[in-house]
Amino acid sequence: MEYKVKIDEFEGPLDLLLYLIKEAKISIDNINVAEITEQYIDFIHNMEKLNLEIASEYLVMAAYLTFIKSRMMLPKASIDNEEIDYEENPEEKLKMRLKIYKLFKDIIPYFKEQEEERSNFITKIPTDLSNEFKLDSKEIIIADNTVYDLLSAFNKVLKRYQLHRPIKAKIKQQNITIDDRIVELRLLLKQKQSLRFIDIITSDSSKEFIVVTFLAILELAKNKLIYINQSELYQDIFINYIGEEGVEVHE
Amino acid sequence: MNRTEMLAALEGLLYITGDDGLTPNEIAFVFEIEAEAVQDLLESLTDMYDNSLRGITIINTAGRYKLATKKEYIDVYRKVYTNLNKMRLTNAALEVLAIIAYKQPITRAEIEDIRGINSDNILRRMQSMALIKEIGRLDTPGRPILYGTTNDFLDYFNLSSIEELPELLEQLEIDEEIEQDLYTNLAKIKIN
Amino acid sequence: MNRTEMLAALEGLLYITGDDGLTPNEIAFVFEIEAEAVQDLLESLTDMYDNSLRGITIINTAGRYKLATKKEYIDVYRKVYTNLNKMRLTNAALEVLAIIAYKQPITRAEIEDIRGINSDNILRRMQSMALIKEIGRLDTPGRPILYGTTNDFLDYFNLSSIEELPELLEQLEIDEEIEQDLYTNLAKIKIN
Repeated sequence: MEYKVKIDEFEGPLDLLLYLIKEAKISIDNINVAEITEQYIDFIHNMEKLNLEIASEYLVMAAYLTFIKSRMMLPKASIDNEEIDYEENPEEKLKMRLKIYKLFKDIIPYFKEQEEERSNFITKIPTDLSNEFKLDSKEIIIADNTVYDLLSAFNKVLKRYQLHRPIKAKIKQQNITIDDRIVELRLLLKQKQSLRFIDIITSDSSKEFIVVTFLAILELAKNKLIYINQSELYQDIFINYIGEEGVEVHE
Repeated sequence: MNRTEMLAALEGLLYITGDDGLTPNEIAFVFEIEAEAVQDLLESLTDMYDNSLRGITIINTAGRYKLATKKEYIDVYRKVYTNLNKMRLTNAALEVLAIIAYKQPITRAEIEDIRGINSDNILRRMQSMALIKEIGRLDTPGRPILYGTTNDFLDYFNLSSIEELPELLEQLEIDEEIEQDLYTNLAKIKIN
Repeated sequence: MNRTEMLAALEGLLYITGDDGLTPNEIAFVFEIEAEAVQDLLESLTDMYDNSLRGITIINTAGRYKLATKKEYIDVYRKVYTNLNKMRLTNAALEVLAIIAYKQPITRAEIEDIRGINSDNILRRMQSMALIKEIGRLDTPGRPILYGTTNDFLDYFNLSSIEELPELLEQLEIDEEIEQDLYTNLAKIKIN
């Protein structure tokens, strides 16, 4: 069986199940769980072969489907067909979940249309009248603004900013520059000669700090001031000091 | 102020308030008129804009009336503002928003039960876009956050109010019995 | 595009550009027409607005054509402006507060750069309402004032600390970007 679709095209295991059901041209009520389980697990296996990352939810569903399938193979207790107990019957429960999920899935095109429609109407920013009319009152009678009004105002202003200007390079605040970090690391390496990679970042290091550290190490390696080694996969990475810039390594 | 003057003044007001717009109550307050007269003014103004020489129209999103350009000439405006309204939400985001819109107030766990997949990042993103907000907390252990939609949500989807959403179950051709089952079981259904 | 369509599109365009307006050159560029045709369009549009039912008109200031409200109804606009400002924070005020809340400490120049409009009056008003305050000065020529939010601001928005503000989309994106960087750099390190 050839898989043209990738797992990241699905919004989750239920979406994948709906896809398989649609492919099989059957309704949710008539699905054969044993059959669909095989197809589902097949699909997952193939994705694994392609080295695609699979969210744990997909594997949980695979286990759940297998559970239903195995349960169905057991001799059936007398089930009262008139009253399906969803809590007790996992197969019915799964069908119900699929139906509920499909309800929302089927309404998506409506939201897409509405989104498209609205994007065709453009409104202008309110005219600033603060120069025309003086305001004497400092009070606000009905204070019903929330933080979401602030967030909304901020988003609007940002959208306008992007609309009126060419995309500006994002200015990220860095508490430490790469050059600073290079100097720090060189000093440290000079003293210790060799460092474990995990020792130069701490658990409370900020993401920026970690990135800067990475870049500093890359820069040091590029300039042949250090060499990096690791004896085995998942073992500690060592950063080893070679020597000063411009100084040849002597035998 | 006679009706003609009110119409002209209303157009000026809508121009000034731009995307803020005005609620019918605010219009009633300004002109000291009844709600019916407000609707009459708005209709007359809309009729005036319904003319091929006019490039603006009136829309109602999130309960506020606002002037907006007619959609026919969007390409002209795109020429001036190159990145005008290009952004579109992903399917995953739309799924989460649809679930919240119909089932609000709703917790993250309930959303994830329906979708069958972790939705944390999308929720954070939708909250940052001010399309959803925290509207309270459930009185159960852990006091989980309850989410609901915002006015920006209504505006984004060109809705005057949440009641304008189509009936969810009408989309599916299913009989009433199943409908009943779906509703009663919506709460119960959880993956083990 | 025929003349009727151009008139309608021009009205829409003037509406969107609001106080910025358009130069005849810009109009010529958008519609790919000659200067004479631009003048003709503007005259026709001005004639259309010369009607007692209309509340807006076209003005020409410093070579830019822009829509403006007719003077006759200034009392109506004042009534709305002053009363709405008494009843709630307007979008303009919320914008200034939001920029300060998220970007503090920040100078007036930076606020105006983000908003693209002079924000002097609003800043003064927010300061007199004690929602913002001066929290220092920047060590650059002119030593511009740095603004920040106050405890009254927190009270007003029902926050116990400024950290409680909802996350910004740009913050989410920067976080993701850094994570991406982290992964790419990790991969590089492995190769070395």
